[in-house]
Order: sequence, then C-alpha cells, then structure tokens
Amino acid sequence: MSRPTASTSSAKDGQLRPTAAAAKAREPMNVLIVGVGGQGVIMVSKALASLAQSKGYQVKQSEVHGMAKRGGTVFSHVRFGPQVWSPTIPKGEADILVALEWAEGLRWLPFLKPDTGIFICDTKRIVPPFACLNRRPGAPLRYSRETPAEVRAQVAEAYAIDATRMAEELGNERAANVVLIGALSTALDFPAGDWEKSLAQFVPKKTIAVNLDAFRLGRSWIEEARTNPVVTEAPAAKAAALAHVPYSVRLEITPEWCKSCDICVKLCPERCLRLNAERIVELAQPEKCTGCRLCELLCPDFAIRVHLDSAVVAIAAAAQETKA
Amino acid sequence: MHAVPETVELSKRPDQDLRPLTGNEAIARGAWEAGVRVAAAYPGTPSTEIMESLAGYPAEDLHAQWSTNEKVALDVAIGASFAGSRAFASMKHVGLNVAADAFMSQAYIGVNGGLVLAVCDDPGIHSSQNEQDTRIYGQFATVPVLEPSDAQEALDLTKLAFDLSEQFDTMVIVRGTTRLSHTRSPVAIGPRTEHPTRGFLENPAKNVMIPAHARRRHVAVIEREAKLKAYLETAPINRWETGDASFGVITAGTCYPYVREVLPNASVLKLGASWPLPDDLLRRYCASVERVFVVEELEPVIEKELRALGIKVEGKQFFPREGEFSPEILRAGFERAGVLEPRAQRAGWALEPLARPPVLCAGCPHTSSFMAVRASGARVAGDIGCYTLACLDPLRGLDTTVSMGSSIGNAIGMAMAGDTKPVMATIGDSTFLHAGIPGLINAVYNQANITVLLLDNHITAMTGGQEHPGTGKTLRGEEAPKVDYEALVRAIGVKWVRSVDSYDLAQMYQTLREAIAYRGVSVIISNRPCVLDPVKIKGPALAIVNEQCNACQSCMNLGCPALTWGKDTFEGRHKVKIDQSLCIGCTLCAQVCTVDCIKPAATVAQ
Amino acid sequence: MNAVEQALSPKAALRLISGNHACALAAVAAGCRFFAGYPITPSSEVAERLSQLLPEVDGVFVQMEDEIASIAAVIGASMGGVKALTATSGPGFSLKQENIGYAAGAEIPCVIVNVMRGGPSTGMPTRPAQGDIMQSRWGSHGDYPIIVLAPASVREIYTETLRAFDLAETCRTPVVLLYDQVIAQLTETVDLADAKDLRNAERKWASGPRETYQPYATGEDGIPAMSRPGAGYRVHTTGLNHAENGFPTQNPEAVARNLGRLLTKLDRHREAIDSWQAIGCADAEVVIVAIGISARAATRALDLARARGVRLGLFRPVTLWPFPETALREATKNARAVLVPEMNAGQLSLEVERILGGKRVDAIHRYNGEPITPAEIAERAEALAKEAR
Amino acid sequence: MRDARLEIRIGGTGGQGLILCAKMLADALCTTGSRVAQSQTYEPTSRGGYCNSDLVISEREVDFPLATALDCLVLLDRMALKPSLPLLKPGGLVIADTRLCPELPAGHYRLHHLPLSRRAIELGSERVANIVALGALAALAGICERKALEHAVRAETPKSFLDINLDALAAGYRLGEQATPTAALIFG
Amino acid sequence: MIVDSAAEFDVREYLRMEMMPHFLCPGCGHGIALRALLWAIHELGIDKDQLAVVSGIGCAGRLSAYIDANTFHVTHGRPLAYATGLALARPDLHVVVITGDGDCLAIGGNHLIHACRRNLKLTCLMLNNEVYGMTGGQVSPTTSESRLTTTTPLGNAEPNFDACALAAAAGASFVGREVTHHVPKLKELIRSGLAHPGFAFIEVLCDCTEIFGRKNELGSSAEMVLRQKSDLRPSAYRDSVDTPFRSNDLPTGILAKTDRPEYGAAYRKAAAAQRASKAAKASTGANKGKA
Repeated sequence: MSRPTASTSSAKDGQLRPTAAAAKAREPMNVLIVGVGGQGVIMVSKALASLAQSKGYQVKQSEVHGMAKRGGTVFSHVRFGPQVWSPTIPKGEADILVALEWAEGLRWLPFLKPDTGIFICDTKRIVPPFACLNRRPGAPLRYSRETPAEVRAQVAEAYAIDATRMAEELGNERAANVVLIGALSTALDFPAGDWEKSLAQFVPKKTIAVNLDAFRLGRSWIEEARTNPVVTEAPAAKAAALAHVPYSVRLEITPEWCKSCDICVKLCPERCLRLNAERIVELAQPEKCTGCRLCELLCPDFAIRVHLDSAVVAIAAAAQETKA
Repeated sequence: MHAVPETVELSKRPDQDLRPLTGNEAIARGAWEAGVRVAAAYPGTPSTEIMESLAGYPAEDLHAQWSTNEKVALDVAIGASFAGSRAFASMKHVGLNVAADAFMSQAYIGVNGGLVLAVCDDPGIHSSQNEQDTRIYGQFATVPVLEPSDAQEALDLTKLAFDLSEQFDTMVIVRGTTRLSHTRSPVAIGPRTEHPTRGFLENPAKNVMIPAHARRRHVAVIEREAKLKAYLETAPINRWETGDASFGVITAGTCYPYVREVLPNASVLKLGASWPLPDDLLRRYCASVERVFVVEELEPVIEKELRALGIKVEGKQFFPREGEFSPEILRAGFERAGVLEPRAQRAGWALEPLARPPVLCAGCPHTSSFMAVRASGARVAGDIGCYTLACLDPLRGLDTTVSMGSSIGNAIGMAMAGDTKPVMATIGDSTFLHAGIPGLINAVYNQANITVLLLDNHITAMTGGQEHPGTGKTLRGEEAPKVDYEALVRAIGVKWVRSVDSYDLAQMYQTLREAIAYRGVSVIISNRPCVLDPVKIKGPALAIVNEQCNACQSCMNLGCPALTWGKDTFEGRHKVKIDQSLCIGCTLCAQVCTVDCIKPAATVAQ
Repeated sequence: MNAVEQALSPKAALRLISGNHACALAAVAAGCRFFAGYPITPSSEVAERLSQLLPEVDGVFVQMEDEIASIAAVIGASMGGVKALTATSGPGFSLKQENIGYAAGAEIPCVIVNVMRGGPSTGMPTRPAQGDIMQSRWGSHGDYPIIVLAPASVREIYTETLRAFDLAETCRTPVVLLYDQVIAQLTETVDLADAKDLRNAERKWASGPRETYQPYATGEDGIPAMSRPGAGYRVHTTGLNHAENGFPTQNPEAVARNLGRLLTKLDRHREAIDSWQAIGCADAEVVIVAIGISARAATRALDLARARGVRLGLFRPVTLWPFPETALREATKNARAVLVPEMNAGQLSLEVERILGGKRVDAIHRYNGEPITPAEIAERAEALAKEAR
Repeated sequence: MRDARLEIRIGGTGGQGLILCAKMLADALCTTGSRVAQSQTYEPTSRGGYCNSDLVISEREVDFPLATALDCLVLLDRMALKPSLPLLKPGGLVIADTRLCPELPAGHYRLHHLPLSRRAIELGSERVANIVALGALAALAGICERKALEHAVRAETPKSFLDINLDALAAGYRLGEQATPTAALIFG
Repeated sequence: MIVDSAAEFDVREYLRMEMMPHFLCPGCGHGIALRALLWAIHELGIDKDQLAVVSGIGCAGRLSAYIDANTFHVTHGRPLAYATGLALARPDLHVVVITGDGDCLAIGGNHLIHACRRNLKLTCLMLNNEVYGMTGGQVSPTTSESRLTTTTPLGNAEPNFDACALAAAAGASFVGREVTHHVPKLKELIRSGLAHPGFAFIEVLCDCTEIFGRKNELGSSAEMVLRQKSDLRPSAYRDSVDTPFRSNDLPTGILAKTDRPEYGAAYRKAAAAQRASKAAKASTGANKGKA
C-alpha cells in the first residue's frame, strides 16, 4: 500500500508545475455514529474504522472531544473507501446513522441519505438537565416527542432497538453500544467474524464474552426485524399527558409575620424570592416560581402561603386524561 | 486521553507502516521523528493531546512538560532552542495570546536549535472563548505558518517545520484546527532522526533584544520573509492540481479536503503554508483559470494578500468568516457563486433538535460551590474551566468570563468601579496557577474588597485531566512538588483564607457568606477532587423514593446530569428520578432534598 | 356493690379504719378518679388503698417516678377535668412545692395529702411531727392562696378529705390535707353514717360562646369558670402571669388585676372554708391551740385538768390555712393565756402570737418523734393558769 | 372517765404478727360496740426489731389514741420489755412467753408466764404464737366475747391458715383459763 | 403518602391568630417543627377540641400558646408528667408534649425515661437545639462536645446525650428523629408518632441561629438548616463517596417501633376485667342467697 497523499507535484526551474488531481474512484461509505458523552460512541467508531482499515480502505474518523464527556452530544464520522476527502460527512450523505440515544438519533437524521439511509437507534432516552429547565407546574419535558413509528415513516430503513434493555438482560448495561454494532454489522459487507475480532480489541478484556453476546444479539435482532418488524416504541414518548396543566401560582405573604431570617430566600430552588428594602420577603420573580411550597414549609414564622389556584380543577382534568 | 500505546510501539518499528492517528498524534509523531529534545505546553482544547502524545515517547528521547501557562511553555522551548536543541511548544489559539509577548520577540531573535510551535485553532468554537485566526499572528510576527490538511500532512509538515526553522533561522508555526486535531486517519510513520545539540551560540546581538540589537534584527526578519517567499515559490508543500479552467480554488489546511469533496475535478492550488505566500505562484495560478475562489476558514488572510497583489479573487462573499467549514457550506457557497448546480432541496422533516449543551458532570464538586455562589447574591467574575459551565441554567452562577486568569483582575475592576453587589472571582486551580496569581497579588496590593473562590479540583479538568503544579505529578506521572495554595495565598498577603470541602453544602454556603462579609481580599479554597480525573470516582448510586418526592425541584436545581424527571408528577411538577449509571453518590442532591427521599439505590425498591 | 359502695353502706358505717385508708375512701367518695403518687412513709397506705379502689370506679391510679411527677400528673389530670389526689410526706412535699405553686397560680383544683413526719430532710420517716405547718402555707415561691386542712382523727380525715375536694373544686385551688403520722396510721373505730352527706361539689365549668369566654375572667365570687378540654373552648393555661384571656402578660395593670383577684379569692369563701373546734373556751383560764395528735392529747388534758379544778379550753383549727383568725380571737377572748403544744420548734405558736398580739402565748415544742402527752399539756397548762391568776 | 379507758399493748419483734392480732382484737371489740384506737410502732427495722401494737379502748370516742398507762401487756419477746414496762399501770396484767421472754424484773403487776410460742410450735407453726397470745389475753383480761373474737380471726385469716389459727386461739384460751399467776404481786 | 396534603393544609387554621406573630427569634427551627406538628394533626383529622398540648419551659415550651387547642404551659421539665396525668384521666384526648432538650433530658430526664417505660399513649416532640435558648445560651445535655455556650466558655467537655438512643433504651415503643429541613418527612414522622398506640418520642433537630449558631459561628439559619443534615449524614449516605470527610452518623426516621401494650388501655382493660369478675361473683352469690 502506498502513501495515500496525492502529493505528486514537482518543482522544476523554480516553478511549481500543475498536476492532475486524483480522480474520485468511488464514493466512500459514510457511517455517522452519535450519542451522549459516556455511551461509547468513540468505541463503536474505532471498531468500525479499524475493521475498515484492515480491509485496505482509506479511513477517516472524525469526532469531537473536550466538552463531549460532560453529558454533551457526541458524534463520530467514519468514512471509508478507496479515497476519502472530507473527514466529516456532508449533510444528507450518511449511509448509516447509528444512534446510541433516541433524541441524538433524531438530531442527526438530516445527515442520513434520504432515499437509502439506514437508521439504527437505541430507544434509550437520556434526558439532559436542560430539558427540565422550566420547572413550573405543567411545564413539559423538553425532550423529543417523535415516536419510532413516526421516524420509520420518514426514513428509508429504520430500526428502533431497546439495546440498553437487551444489554441489561445480558448483564452489562454498558454493552448497549455493542448491541448496536451488531445491528450495524448487518448493514455492511464485512464478515461477522472480522467484526468480532475488531471488537475484541476495543472492549475491556473481562467483558469480551458479554460483548460478543451483545453483538450477536444485535445482529439477530435486526435480521428478525427485517422479516418480522418489531414494534418498539420509545418509552414514555407520549408521557406528556400532564403537560400544560393550568396552575396559577400565587404567594400570600403576611409581611408583619416575616422576621427576615432569609431561609426562604436562600433555599428557594428557583431563587425567585428576595428580601425587600424593609427586609420583608417578596416574590421578586413570579414567573419563575413553581409553587413548590418550600418557602411555605420552611418559614418558621408562617409568613408565606402558597396557592396553586384552580389546582383541584386541573388535577381532576389531568387524572381524567391519564385514565383516558 | 493519555499516551497512545500503539504509537510507542511504532517507534520501535522504524519500517514504514500505516497507523490510524489523529492530527494531534501525528503532529507529536512528526516532532518526535524530527528529533525534538524539549517540548512544553499548557493544555488547551483542541491541542492538548499533542503533548500527552509526545509524553508517550521515551523520556531519553525528549523532555516533555506541562508548563504553568503557554508563555512559560514557549519560553521553555525558546530556552531549549537557545541551547541548540530542537524544541517544540504546543497550545491552542488563545494560548498564543498568552505567549504572544515571547512569541513576538522570538520572531526577531530566530532560532539556534529548530523551534516549532503547534497552534490549534477552534473554528466553530467547540471549546473556546473565541475563534481567532492564528495565521494573522504569523503575518503579524513574520513567522511562517504551515497548514496540514490531514494527519499525514500533520506529521510531514511538522517534520518539515523543524528543518525550515533551522534553515531560515525562524520559529515555525504548524497550525491545526479542531477538525485536524480530532480526525483519525491512516498515517505512514517513520523513524526518529536524532539532531545532536548545536550548543549555545553566544551572540548577544542576536539573542539579547535591547533596542539597538532589535532594530537590526527587524531588518533581518524582513529579509527572512523574502527568503521564505522565495522558498515557497517552489516548495513541494504547495500543490497545483489542474482541472476545469473555468475557475480555480486556492485553499489550505483542512479546507482542502472539503474542496475536494465538493469539487473532485476542479483546479485547485493547495497551499502548504498560509504565510508567507508565494506571490509568483499565486499570480501564475490565478492566470490559469477564469475565476479564482479562495476557500479559507475564518479570516480572509490569503484573499487579502491576493487583492493586495491586484488579483481579482472571490472568497468571503461566498464562504463565511465565522464558524467551521463543512462540505455543505462549501457546496452552498459554490452554488451561490454559480459554479455548481443547485441541488434539489428536499422538503426537510421539521425536527426540533433537543438542546444538549455540555454540563458539569454528575457529582462535580463545582456544583455545590456554585449553589453557594448563587445563594450568595454576589457579582461573579468567572474564569476559564469546567466551572464556566456554571453560567448556564440552572446554576446561573457566573456574570463574566473573559480569558485565562482574568477573573481576579475583572473582579478588582468591578469592585473598584463600585458594583453594588459583593464581588467575587471564581477560578480553578490550574487557571489560578496559569494566570491567576498576578491578579491576586494585584488585589492584595491594591486592597480590593473581593472574594476569590479557588476551585481546587486537583486537576486540569476541562481539557481532560492534565497534571499541573498543584497535583504533585508531572506530565509523565512522576512525583513532583505540590503547590500549597493556602501558604501561597498567605504569602501573597491575604489575611482571610479558608479551605472547605465543597461537598459540605452548608459549610460552603456559610464560608462563602463569611468571606463576602470580610472587607478586603478573602480567599476560599474549595477542596474536592474532580470526579473524572485522575481517577473516575464512582460511589454507590442514589435513587429517589418516588412516592415521597414532592417535586420541589431543589435537586434539579443542581443541574446534575444524573437527575431527570420521572413519569410521575406532583401538583403538575415533575417528580425526579436518578440515572443510576451516571450517579456517583456524591449526595449533593440528598443534601438539598427537602423530603429526604434520596437514598442509596440499593435500599430503594425500584 | 364495689368496695367503695360497700365501705359506705349503712351496715359498715361503724368500722375500724386507718387514717390513710379513710383518706383513700373519702377521696373516692368525693369523686376523685385519679391518683398519682410515689411511695413514702407514712403516706403510702393512701396510694395502696387507692390502687385497689380506683379501678373499681373506673378511675386511674398511677405510681409515678417521683413526687414531682406525681403532683404534675395530678394537676394534668385535673386540667383534664378529673378530680385528682396525691399523697406524700415531708421530703416529697418539698419536691411538690413548685407545682403546687403552679396549681395555685393557674388555679387548677387538686388535693395533696401531706402526712407529717420528722424532719428536716429525711428526718424520722416513721415518727410523727407537725413541722410542715408553715411549709404547707408558704412552701412555693411567690404569693399565692392555698387551703390547708388539718384533721385530727381518722373520722375527720374522712370528712376533711371530702371537704378538701369540695373546696378545691369550688375555689379552683390546691388543697393540702395535713396530718401527722400518728393519725395517718392510727386505726380507729369511726362512724361514717353521718359523713355521707356530701356536697360533692362540681367545678364551675365554662358555658356560653367561645368567642366571649375569658378563662380567667370572674364574677363576684372571684372564681373563674374553667373550660373542660373537649368542650370547645381551647384555652391556654400557663404558670406565667397571665391576663384574663389566659395568655402570658407582663402588663403591670393586667398582672396586678389578675394576681390581686387570685390572692383575695379565698376571702370571699371563708364561710365555706373556715372550720374549727372550740371546746370549753368560754370559761377557760387557758386556751390550748393545737392540731392533729397534739390536739388529741389536749382533749384528754382538758379532762385531766378539770379533774384538778383548772379550767382549760381547746381551740382546734380544722382549716389551718387560711387560719380562722376571728374564731381564735373569739375563743380566747376570756382566757388569760394560750398554750400551743406542737410537734415542731415553733410554727403554729408564731401564727397564734401574731393573731393574738399581746396575749400571753406559751408553747410546748417537741421534735423528738414522741407525741406530746396529755399529762404534759395538762401540767404546763395548769402551771400557766396558776401563773396567770 | 379514766375508768372508761382501757389500754392494751402487744409487744414483741417484727414479724410476730402483733399488729394482726391487735387488729383482730380491735375488730372483735368494734363489733361489740366499743370504740377502739389501734396504733403501732413502725420502726425502721420492722423485721426482727422491737415492735408493738397498742389498743386504746373506750366506751365513747377515744380522745388521745396512744398508750399512756397500760392495763394489759403481752410480751412475745424480751425486746418489748424495756420500752413497755414503764408504761404499765400498777397492778396491770402482764402475759409473757416462757420461751422468748423468760425473765422479768420485779414489779407491781400480775404476771402470767405462758408457753405461747411453744404451744404454737406444737400446733405446727411458731407463727401462730400471736393467736395463742390473743386467746390467752382474751381469756385472762376478759375484755371481749369469745364468739366475736373467733369471728374476727376468721375474717382476717386466709383460708389455708384458718384451722390452725382457730386451733391456736382455742389453745390460747385454754392456757389463759388454766393459768394461775406465775408470780405474785411483787412490790419492788 | 407524605406529600399529599400540602395544598389543603393552611397552618393558620391551627394557630391562635391573636397571638401571632410568635416570639421566636428569626430563623428559629422551632417554628418549622411547629408547622410539621400542625400539619400532621391536620392530616390525621384530629379535632382541635380533642387536642391537648402540654409544654414545658424554654423556647419550645412557649409553642403551645400559639396552637389553637387545649394548651398547657407547665413547669420546667414536667410536661411529660402533666401529660401523663392528663392522658390517663382523659383517654379521649390526643395529648402532645412539646419540650426542649434541657426541659426533656436534664430537669425532666427522669420523666422521659419513665414515660418511655410506661408506654402511655402520648406524643413527645423534643425540639433539640443543643442549648438553653430561653435563658441565654447555656450548655444543655445535647450540646455537642467542644461547643461554646455561656457556661462552657472553654468549650463543652461533657459528652452529649443521644436522646433517641436513650429513649429506645428506656423502652419507648416509638422513637424517631428528623431535621427541620425535611418538613414533609418530619410531618410524616410526627404523624406516625401521633398515630402510634403508645408512647412516641420524636426528636427534631432545630437550629438556634441567634444564640447557639452565633456563638459557634454556625452561619445563617438557612446554613444551619442545611448543616443539620449534612452533619447528620443519615445512615443512608454512609457508604457514599464523601464518607471519609464526615464522621457523624446520627440516623433519622423511625428508629424504634414495637407494639408493646399501651399503658392506659392495658390498665383500663385490667380494671374492667376485675370489675366484671367481681360483678359476676356478686350476682352468683346473690342467686345462691335467694336459693
């Protein structure tokens, strides 16, 4: 194998001469692997890249570091073929999108080839703290609402696997990514044995057996799903029934009872209270108040009463909706 | 994130072989193959792994160190060059700002042993405070800038940089970007070439920058620029790839593969060095095509030069000045420029992507520090580090963040300007050692009424867990003296110093309040190791007793990624659940839980 | 027929009974349904007897951990609206004083039996004394009213116990039943036939609307109507100085008004409270003033002296506190001298001297555990009479 | 008036049942219309130490309920001798146990030295010496009807002791009825 | 469920409004404990007329005055004894004792252990603020070692009582401890205590910010409220990663619960049985007589 650089220019007579660029032989295979920091996205991509390289392909694998391990989005572009230019996969060019987390899978869907792209996604939901920022009563969880069925309708070939549960059942939740490798392996032309060899290099020695099981489980799951579609809905995807319950939070403060102890101000989860110029508690940011009653409960002077107006009506309505 | 073992193995097998390396690993490999003797760096994404990777090579080959900051790192490298050895420093783009003082002078002095500076830019600002373009520094200091486009070139150009450095008596910058640093591709590696030390060259007129010497050196620098330009006219690192003559593209570095991706058959002039530029080559190339496009990430450095040469070029009107390039951005630009047929727009599926910004880790000791900071009601000057993330909801604990070590100076200024709130600076241990100490000295000297919260998590956490003078270990993991912060701070003249365990939330609250109440400079050292480095902490996970949770959201207020909402609600608020795979059992949530419903998972029926 | 009914049946009217047992029996007859005590000689038989009697009448007996707890429990029970009794002796009586003050101040009815024995301190547990006369009046700190009854016979223990409950309830005050070891443990033939005519008085309970009810507001009688827990008044009771509304106050006017009323409330009920016995005082040269066993000796001394031609009289305060002053002055107006035999170093004689200011008052003080004998009294009284002639 | 008052002391040591037998006597007297005041010493050493039980008997209510001049003295132990003898009326009746109170000083009293405890032992229990003494006292002093006393003994005796107590009472009566003063009146 | 009734519980329905605001210092944990008590009472639906609160002397003792019930503010150390009398005499009442650490464990210690042993149905709420607050901050039986008080200027050298261990050892059939920060949990604990058919001893760790906290530099009320639990480290957190950093290990929650017979009921039952048996005897005796 020769050096892959196309650096064939030569300098003669003090002048650089032009050369022909290497013609593009064949489009590379684009596999986008995504997930959340800590899920093992990089391991999946390394296993794939290593396998591809061993087959003599040029491989580029590009990923983000830094913030990634802090619960952020992690993605890894793996491109392989006789000639690979861009280290990243252009939007709409991914042949396969492997997602280790449901919302992450949805985030990267636009990168998938519209007509032929294969979407393999764990239904695991990792809800980031940001999805829970609005904590007021009735506020919805800001997590993706699309269901696997909706995705399937939009994508050429889509698989929603509960890989995390499958891995748990095998005894190691962390092997979920390998279940997905198993699924991925069915979409590429490498022999299963080569996959397993590659895998064994990248998982901890002690977990090789369970990871190989996970790999085989992922493979057989897909094969079965192809002939006999499995309905796996993302858990609680429609659990937004209680959203938008119309509570109106109201704080009733008895100023002459307040002794300015500051407990409520300091311990309010939303920091929406303060002591005013007279050192009496007041609701400074009513829009943030969630009506959690902590101030009421912890006020030694009984100076605060929290009212969730129309709560009874709202709860009754919500309960009925849940039943329905 | 530490040394890459297979690279070490490779060094024992000098026969050419292909290894999958990232750009950073390739730069390190290149430096090693070039026979570098001394290497220094301060960690900074995306450059960090260069030095970590170098430290994976045998200690007898080279000395590699973490320096306290980038200026120190460059000074160390300059010193080694003075002594006649090949020397190397690496840093991120903003690190060069810190090192700029030395950098600008060294540009005049030149080198004895070859001196190469790897600087990694961060277009797109994946993990930085700006996306400044390092090529301008090269132009500014008249220092050549080589730009690899992939890992192979990273190796090759780094090696070349050492040769050029010695050949032209100049420091050489190898400029990378995040994409280069973190893309892995096969690289052909080679053996190390030893370059015995040249010995110190006693030449005060060159080595001692007093005005009289410097004036003469400036002339030499300008002459050097001309020589470099001449070299680059024919240097094989520039590539002229022919194609359709209707238009041509001039590009460099990581833009090149994108250009090739989008325009596989176009005429391209790929520059190996983006500074200085070979004027003749550019003129000849531009003349060979009808339209000339310059594709360069960030600033129009090349484009402006071409315009200065009187050549009509197109560039930034089609390709943005900000952000990281991608094939689709280039495609869109070329489509707008009319050289590519617009692709049919597919009706996209309207997906609202989930916001998933990086957050402090589960169990991060900064969490409780910033809970207390938030409760203190202070005006807070933040600094660079993981804790910068505390500016986001729900902690919302920072008001400003400027640059490494700025927090204390910023706080002094705010206090002197009479901010009505108490003023506080929060600064990590590594950042404090990097650039915080002069600020603190200044605070004491000028009697500022500020509180400095020194967030000592025993590691340089943000960049992935690097050692520093406060950790008691070197880059290579050897024992080293450890900075005693409390003694240091007292020696500076701070009278009010207290150490506190930031996992003790109540103590944290109280200490912070008392520190603020103190008139003058008060320093709190919050003392808790990072949960990821140097060892990953994983205690027994906690769980919520669901039926007891009253959804008060006190724990959600920590912003801990292990905490999220369960399916149940109470009074319309979501009850909380704990992701046990993420929880490390730090108990901070239990400490704020108002119903005591957070218990070790083992005792809670799920 | 339970033990109490049996005890009080006409057939059993004439019976042999000890002083302490008479007290227990009378307490039950008076409607006492709660006893808390702590064993102490020579009062323990009261507790022992009540531990048998109270369960028979759906009352409660409890032996507490100490005398303080006992009086506290008694006051607690009375706060609950139940007539309650405790019994003790010197050291225990000392321990109870703080809470007796509480009962006086908060106006909680209760009856405290104090069987006097030798003192000070542990003293002589099985020997009689009369050394608690002053303590029974002044034992707790501060100014407060209290009623102290001093029966001298087993029969009188019975009747005075009945009266103690009546007075405690009607006057809302603690009542001390003060008698000495001899009387307590003496078994006497007693006729209870005429003792059954009980008033069995009830406390004045609050009535009327809650909004206007003031727990310490009173009418002419100076006795506030008490609210029974559960009756809907939900008042506050405190040992702190309080206003008519029951809540603590430091307002000088309110304190003076309410405390002033408290300190004088018994004065308005002296007719019911006062009780004494005067024998042969009209023509007596010397009037003997005595209580308890000393009074019993004096009774015999009267006969002994008359046989020798000396006219002695006996004034025996049955209600010791408030002291029947007027009656004493009346009884002694013709006497040349007064003799106070008492089993202490001089307590009753002090009060007698105070009341009779200027009249010759002599005393026999005995504190060796031996009762003063009739002969001794007669001898001293005769000498006194001769001296005064 | 002095004639209307009769004082009896039963003296001995703690545990001899002195108070019980005084109470039986008092009960018997009570049923026959007498007024009785019964008192006793309560010594700290109630077991084995000196103990007595006094009865003051009167036709009307007893004024001073304690012994001032004893008409009868029963001595079940020599320990009772010293505190009791000085209270004895001249010519008073003394009944002493031969075994436990063998020696008495000379004095102006009628002494009956009787084998009270020995008889009790013969009956099967030394503990009924008090009942034997009660019978002897009743017989010698003639203060109460035998039937009333038997009734009182029945009323105060637990079932299991009833026979022996009644036997003891009878034995005491026999001793009293057969007795002649063992010592003449001695003028000391 | 411990959180259910927060919405409908208005503490003011249980307060004597004419007495408010109360006299406690700013931030005093007693106020929080009082709320929890009233909340528990509310949840159990105890009629205020049938509720009797007996309190001793001290800051805790003053709380009874604010409760709209039958309240008795009695002598120092004796509330348990008063309550024993009240509860025995009036088994129909719900009797609650509010006491402080000094009131309950020092001057009233004897009553506590016997109340535990006796197992009469009473709920004893001991508000432990580690100090004699009312008298100006003297050392109490629960003052932690080395703490400064007005009578321990050198730092307290006496070991302190573990009140719950003491109560349990004395045989209390219900023992619990909670901190004020956990108001719903505290309410639940008190509720369990109130519902317990026997003597229930509940220790509430309360902050005394103004006196004890200030003297010992324990911070503001909010800080003390938080500290109570971080210092406590309930056993639940024993194995957590912060173990090496803190030593205290006082457990919270229900710490002891047995179903010994309740004294009052047992007493009444025995009395009734005796009365019944006597009545039966008397009637058979009378029948015989007739025959």
